[in-house]
Amino acid sequence: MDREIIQLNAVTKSFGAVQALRGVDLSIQPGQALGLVGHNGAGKSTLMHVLTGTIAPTTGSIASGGGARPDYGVAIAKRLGIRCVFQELSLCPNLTVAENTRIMHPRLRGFGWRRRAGRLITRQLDTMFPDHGIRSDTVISDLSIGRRQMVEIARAFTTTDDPLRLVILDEPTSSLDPSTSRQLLAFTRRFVADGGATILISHLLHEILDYCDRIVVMRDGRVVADEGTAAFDRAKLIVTMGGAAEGHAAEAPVSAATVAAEGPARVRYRPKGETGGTELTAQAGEIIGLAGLAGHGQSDCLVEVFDAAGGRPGRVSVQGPVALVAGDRQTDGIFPLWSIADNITVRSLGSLTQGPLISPQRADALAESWKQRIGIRTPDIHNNILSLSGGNQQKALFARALGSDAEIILMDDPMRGVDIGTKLDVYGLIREEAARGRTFLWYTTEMDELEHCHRIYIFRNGRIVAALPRAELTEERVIHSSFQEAVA
Amino acid sequence: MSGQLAALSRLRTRPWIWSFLGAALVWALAVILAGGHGAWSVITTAIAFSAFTVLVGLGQMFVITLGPGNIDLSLPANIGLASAVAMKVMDGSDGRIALGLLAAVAAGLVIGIVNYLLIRLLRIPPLIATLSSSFVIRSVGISYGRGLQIKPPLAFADLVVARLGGISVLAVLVLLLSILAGVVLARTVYGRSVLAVGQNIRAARLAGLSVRRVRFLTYALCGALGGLCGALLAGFTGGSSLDVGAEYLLTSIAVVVIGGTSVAGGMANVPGLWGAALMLFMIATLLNSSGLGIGVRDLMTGLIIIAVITLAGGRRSLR
Amino acid sequence: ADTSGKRIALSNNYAGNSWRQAMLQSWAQAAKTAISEHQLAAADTFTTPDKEVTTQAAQVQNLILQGYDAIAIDAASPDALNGAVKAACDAHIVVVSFDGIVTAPCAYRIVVDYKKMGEEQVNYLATRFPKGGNLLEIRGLAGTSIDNVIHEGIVAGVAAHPQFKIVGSVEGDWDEATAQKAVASVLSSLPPVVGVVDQGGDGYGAAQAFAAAGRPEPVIIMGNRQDELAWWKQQHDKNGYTTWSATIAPGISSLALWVTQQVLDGKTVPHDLTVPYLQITQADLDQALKTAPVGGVANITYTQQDAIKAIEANSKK
Amino acid sequence: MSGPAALAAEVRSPRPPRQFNARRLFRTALPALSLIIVLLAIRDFNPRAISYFGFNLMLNLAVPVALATVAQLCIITVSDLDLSIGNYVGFIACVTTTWLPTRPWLGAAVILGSIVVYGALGALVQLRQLPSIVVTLGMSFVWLGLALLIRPQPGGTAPSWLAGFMGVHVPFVPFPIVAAVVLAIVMHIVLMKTAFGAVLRGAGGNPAAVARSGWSLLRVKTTAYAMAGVLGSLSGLALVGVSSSAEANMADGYTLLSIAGAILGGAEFVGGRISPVGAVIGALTLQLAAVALNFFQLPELLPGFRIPPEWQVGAQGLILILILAVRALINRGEA
Ligand SMILES: Nc1ncnc2c1ncn2[C@@H]1O[C@H](COP(=O)(O)OP(=O)(O)OP(=O)(O)O)[C@@H](O)[C@H]1O
Ligand SMILES: Nc1ncnc2c1ncn2[C@@H]1O[C@H](COP(=O)(O)OP(=O)(O)OP(=O)(O)O)[C@@H](O)[C@H]1O
Ligand SMILES: [Mg+2]
Ligand SMILES: [Mg+2]
Repeated sequence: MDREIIQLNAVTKSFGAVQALRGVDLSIQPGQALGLVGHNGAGKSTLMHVLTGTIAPTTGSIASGGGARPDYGVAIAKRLGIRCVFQELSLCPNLTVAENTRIMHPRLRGFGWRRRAGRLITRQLDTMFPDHGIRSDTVISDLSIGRRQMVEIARAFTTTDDPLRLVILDEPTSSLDPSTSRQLLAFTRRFVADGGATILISHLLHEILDYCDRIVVMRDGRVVADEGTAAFDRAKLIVTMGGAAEGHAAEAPVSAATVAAEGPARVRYRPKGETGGTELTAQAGEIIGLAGLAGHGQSDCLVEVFDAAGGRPGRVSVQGPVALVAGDRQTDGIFPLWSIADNITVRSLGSLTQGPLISPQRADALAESWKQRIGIRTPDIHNNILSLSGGNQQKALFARALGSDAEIILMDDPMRGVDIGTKLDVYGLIREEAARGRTFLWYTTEMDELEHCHRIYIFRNGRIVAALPRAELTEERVIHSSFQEAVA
Repeated sequence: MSGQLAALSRLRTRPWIWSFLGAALVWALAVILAGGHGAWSVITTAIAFSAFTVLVGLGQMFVITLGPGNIDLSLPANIGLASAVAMKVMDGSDGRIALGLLAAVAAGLVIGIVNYLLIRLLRIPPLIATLSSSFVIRSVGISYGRGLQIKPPLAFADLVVARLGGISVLAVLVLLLSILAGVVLARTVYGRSVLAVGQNIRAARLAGLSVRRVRFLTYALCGALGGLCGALLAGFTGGSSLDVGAEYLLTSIAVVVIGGTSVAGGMANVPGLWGAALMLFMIATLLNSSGLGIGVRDLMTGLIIIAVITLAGGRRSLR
Repeated sequence: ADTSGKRIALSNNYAGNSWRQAMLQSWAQAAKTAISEHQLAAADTFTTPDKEVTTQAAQVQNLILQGYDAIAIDAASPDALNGAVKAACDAHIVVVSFDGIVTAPCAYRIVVDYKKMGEEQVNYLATRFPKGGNLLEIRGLAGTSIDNVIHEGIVAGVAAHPQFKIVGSVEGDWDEATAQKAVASVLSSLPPVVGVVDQGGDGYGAAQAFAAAGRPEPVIIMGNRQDELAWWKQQHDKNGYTTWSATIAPGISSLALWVTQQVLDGKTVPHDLTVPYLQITQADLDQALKTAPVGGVANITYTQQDAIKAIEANSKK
Repeated sequence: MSGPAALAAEVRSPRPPRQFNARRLFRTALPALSLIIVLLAIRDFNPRAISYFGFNLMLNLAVPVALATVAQLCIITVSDLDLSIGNYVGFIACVTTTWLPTRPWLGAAVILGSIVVYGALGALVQLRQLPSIVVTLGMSFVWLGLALLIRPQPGGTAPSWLAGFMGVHVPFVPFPIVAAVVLAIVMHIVLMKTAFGAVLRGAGGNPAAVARSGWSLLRVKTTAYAMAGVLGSLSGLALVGVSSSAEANMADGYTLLSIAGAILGGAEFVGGRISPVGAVIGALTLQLAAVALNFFQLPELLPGFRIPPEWQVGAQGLILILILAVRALINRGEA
């Protein structure tokens, strides 16, 4: 067996009162596809930051190639050939795809660097995502979040003169649609087969089970299991992760019959420029799924519905207050200077006032109760929102919407980065709230989640091409409608 | 992830302490230089003058908190015009003081609203919108006031310079106003919305806050405070003058940023305004009475500002 | 020569105070007379949006393009406009500067003897306080020539009367509010002062600062603003307060207009004309107050005859 | 692979990326559009101005402004702001007129030293994570104080080579236009085209990401500030070349003008979004807007009409607003 690429011994990391890592041993060999799972806030991202040298461990040591590395840091990690696609976007939004590639490679300079960088990244994108449709001279902020993620992933695999031995992918698939995810994972297999190593972090357990040789499970800052994939199945993984949620797992998704699809429509929506065609409608108590490939008009639909709330009915008519759960939390969701509590209560400020002033007690009570209900892992809701792990930030956004007075909840692929246990809890919560009369419009890229919906609208090229009742929902029909034109 | 988040978030709310410390230090130096004379009167004078700086600074602070690019450069012109409006309407008569104040605030309010409309309708950066409008306001001021210095009614002038136990009454009122502003920021829907918009305008909109109304109110508020300040300054300096606001272009921005308000928006700091205003006045006192040449004095002013901010340290990024 | 077809422009860099307003009014008054008497075809004014010297330089360059026959300038800087002034001269345009003068040799300058104005302030105080005492100096805008020359005059005056000592010096920027704040900032650290020497226009601000600090009013040399004069009179009526005022009359613009006309007329005019500054003594106070509009400045407007006389007086030297 | 993934190749990308580029291109063209509007207005008021001689006169003072604007742009690139550039230009002008003609070595050494100070400021801002606005605000007093120490009264002379350079007669194309075009191209290449410029802009857009890729933010900021120092020095030299003498506060207005020019040219305060060409055009536009005002008359409509003096300042503002309104209209029509 080869020598390890890098090895962590008894690494701990604490952020003030929070113990993010409590003594982790980990060693990574070439030719290995390692899967890393664990609940939100288990310490996965922190561990990856230690591996790439962007965070120094509080205690513990790092070794590589047999020798200890006391002064481990970004530069050494780079020399060792360790790359990372961080959970939060690490591209410069104001630069083009090619320029972002150059940021990573000091080698790309001198005359014609832009062309070389463009070729480098385009070739990598072509290899990994044959159908990416990304031009290397496009500015990152003009790309959808999915495409940005593709660029960042592809960039991590490009090489000039420095070595490339280990690529860490921290929830790379959370903003990718399923087919792109499959392309990525297939590529990582090839990369590993050629002698590289990968660490894949994902809350979609099937990805871990299907594509990794070895699985490390983390819980509360510790590694609680580290074995070959063969030793696990889905159920066992959930249990190992701390699977209190196991009980729900078997629970049946909603059945269409539980809701009386009657009464006036709360939401009516027709895409821009459509006169005939299918109209989206939603009544009180309904969970409506928006499906189709990423970027085909689902998010636009949600934003239009959001904007139409309180306005005159027209092409889009909305009756009742709305709240939105953002999927792209960095740009659409969080207020980075604020505490967790402030982030949760911002949508409900109007109803938390006593006289002209907001009551801090009532605000805290609201935040605290939702912290409990949705299980945000933090010692104190007055901590800064960025002290939360990615998944927990997402939960705070859920709490913001569900804790508000909104009758209509718009969800823009909101489960990105949420761990499996919480997901099941949130599904339950959504069902419960729907039963109380709330309406949900739910855009999701995960097939499984559509099972929780009463009715599904499929979007393609900004149009609604199909409406399926829950009973008629099958993966084939969704895929068929999503691709109809190409098939025809 | 740079660690020590909890400690940091405490530190981020603290920079105003440094401006007070700076003010105290400079004050001590000034008193030593004067051989121990006038220690108390330096403080009372500084407080009296700081009232105006803080008043304008409050408006500017709300605007700057709206996020990068938000700034009101029309304040000096606004103050000048408002001073003329106030004095003309008061017309030297004690009975018309309230009317004059109201007129000045209304003038400022209109200016703020026009600023917002320019920003909104022409979709231009606030910097350029308020710069352009300041030119227009200046012309309105000249043709309205003809550059004449109209005297305030006696009662008004007395009120503005009145002191109780050495402390300017006006400063106490402005202090109350700043406390109110602090409460508005922390505890009202409007104030929270300002902070939210300043951090992430898109997220604020999607969180259901009415971005447009918030921006509108903020520019209007800033204008109105400028108008109020213009009227008070006319009383304080003994007459209207179109130039009376000139120094507040830089000063209003300086007290906001030295006071610890984030120029990137989303975080405001009310006590810091007072600390910074006092500090700037103390620096002027120290250097004006030092007998040094103007060149050296300017040099020292700059170095002191940089020294204080360097000691105070800045905010560190979170992740 | 016939000047009835000539057009002149006034380049001005500020309009926001009473002095400048009076200056513009005097110009307009003289211009109206000149045009109605067919002495000139036009005398337009141009004001820049800021006080910047670079803006004014650009303005002068534009006026060249407009084809004026002459440009009268109240300049923001004596030297920094020289590039533009030289370009004007090269285009055979007559340039006459006043108040804020330019040093380019090709231009004409109508100046007040600022140095003397500074000296006379101290001389006056010497008559009031033969034993001397402490003085506070309020300076103008730092780095400008007028400020420097007046200051030099004051320094020379103090040298001639060594019983006086300047114990404090602040920048008033020729603005009342600024002067008030600057004086207030130093007052508490100052020993008693008997007099305030300044550059005109900031006397009232200084008086306000002394009053606010509860200190006895020293003899403050006044400018020609109505509020200064009114304060002076009020104090005089109350307790016999007496002082002296020295400034440049805004009406100098009208003199500049007529001098320009004379140059265009082909008369020989010396490049440097010195005119007396406007002084107001206790005896003139009531008369001066009568002519000064409320909130405005005491002023005189010159005629063509005055200009011819001034040219003759300066040619003899 | 079969099925969906394979099919995806044909149907993905509902919006071809090109469409975005067209909008972006239009946005980049906006500053130039404003400039054209102003030029047309000037031609209408005073056809004589649109000539070799006219451009020389109208624009030679725009050269130092444009230089100060691109200096400011270097700072804006890294998401900072410089409130001291105007006073710095004034300081350099004082140094130039005081020492360059008689003691060129001393003068050159002082200018070089000042550039080093500028770079050190960048380092300070980065090391202590200070708000650049406060630091440069302090520096504005420092530069002004130093300038007043060197040159307590206005005056001095420009070195003859400098005056000669700024007054050079290029055949056919007026010198200021040549200078502006060269400046725009050079800055465009340095900031937008070189590999190094990409890192600078990246540091403005997402400093953490740039640091994670192994770049030293300290070096980046120092470089950006030092570049601003170089360009600011050039601005001071150019200003002296045109005006042939100096005073301490002769360029105070450049601070605001440079920010306004950069923003008018399409730069954003934070996020490293800049346009060097736009900035140069923005500076020219601001300069020419003032010119347009001086020429403003409506001979056909109101013979002999002139803006009364008290409204001339306001007219300047209205002209700016007008230009921006036309821009907004066109922008809206297009969008
Ligand atoms: N900068 C920080 N300051 C304080 N606490 C932090 C910081 N970064 C992370 N933490 C805490 O450390 C713990 C581990 O966080 P980490 O981001 O590693 O979790 P994770 O396993 O990646 O979770 P997720 O699946 O949600 O991404 C969490 O409790 C988090 O709140
Ligand atoms: N519904 C809204 N509520 C609050 N703020 C909004 C809203 N829509 C847009 N904004 C904010 O107002 C600013 C201008 O928005 P935008 O350019 O979308 O104008 P608009 O509203 O579309 O204009 P129009 O009135 O022409 O439709 C942006 O900063 C945006 O975030
Ligand atoms: Mg994570
Ligand atoms: Mg809209």
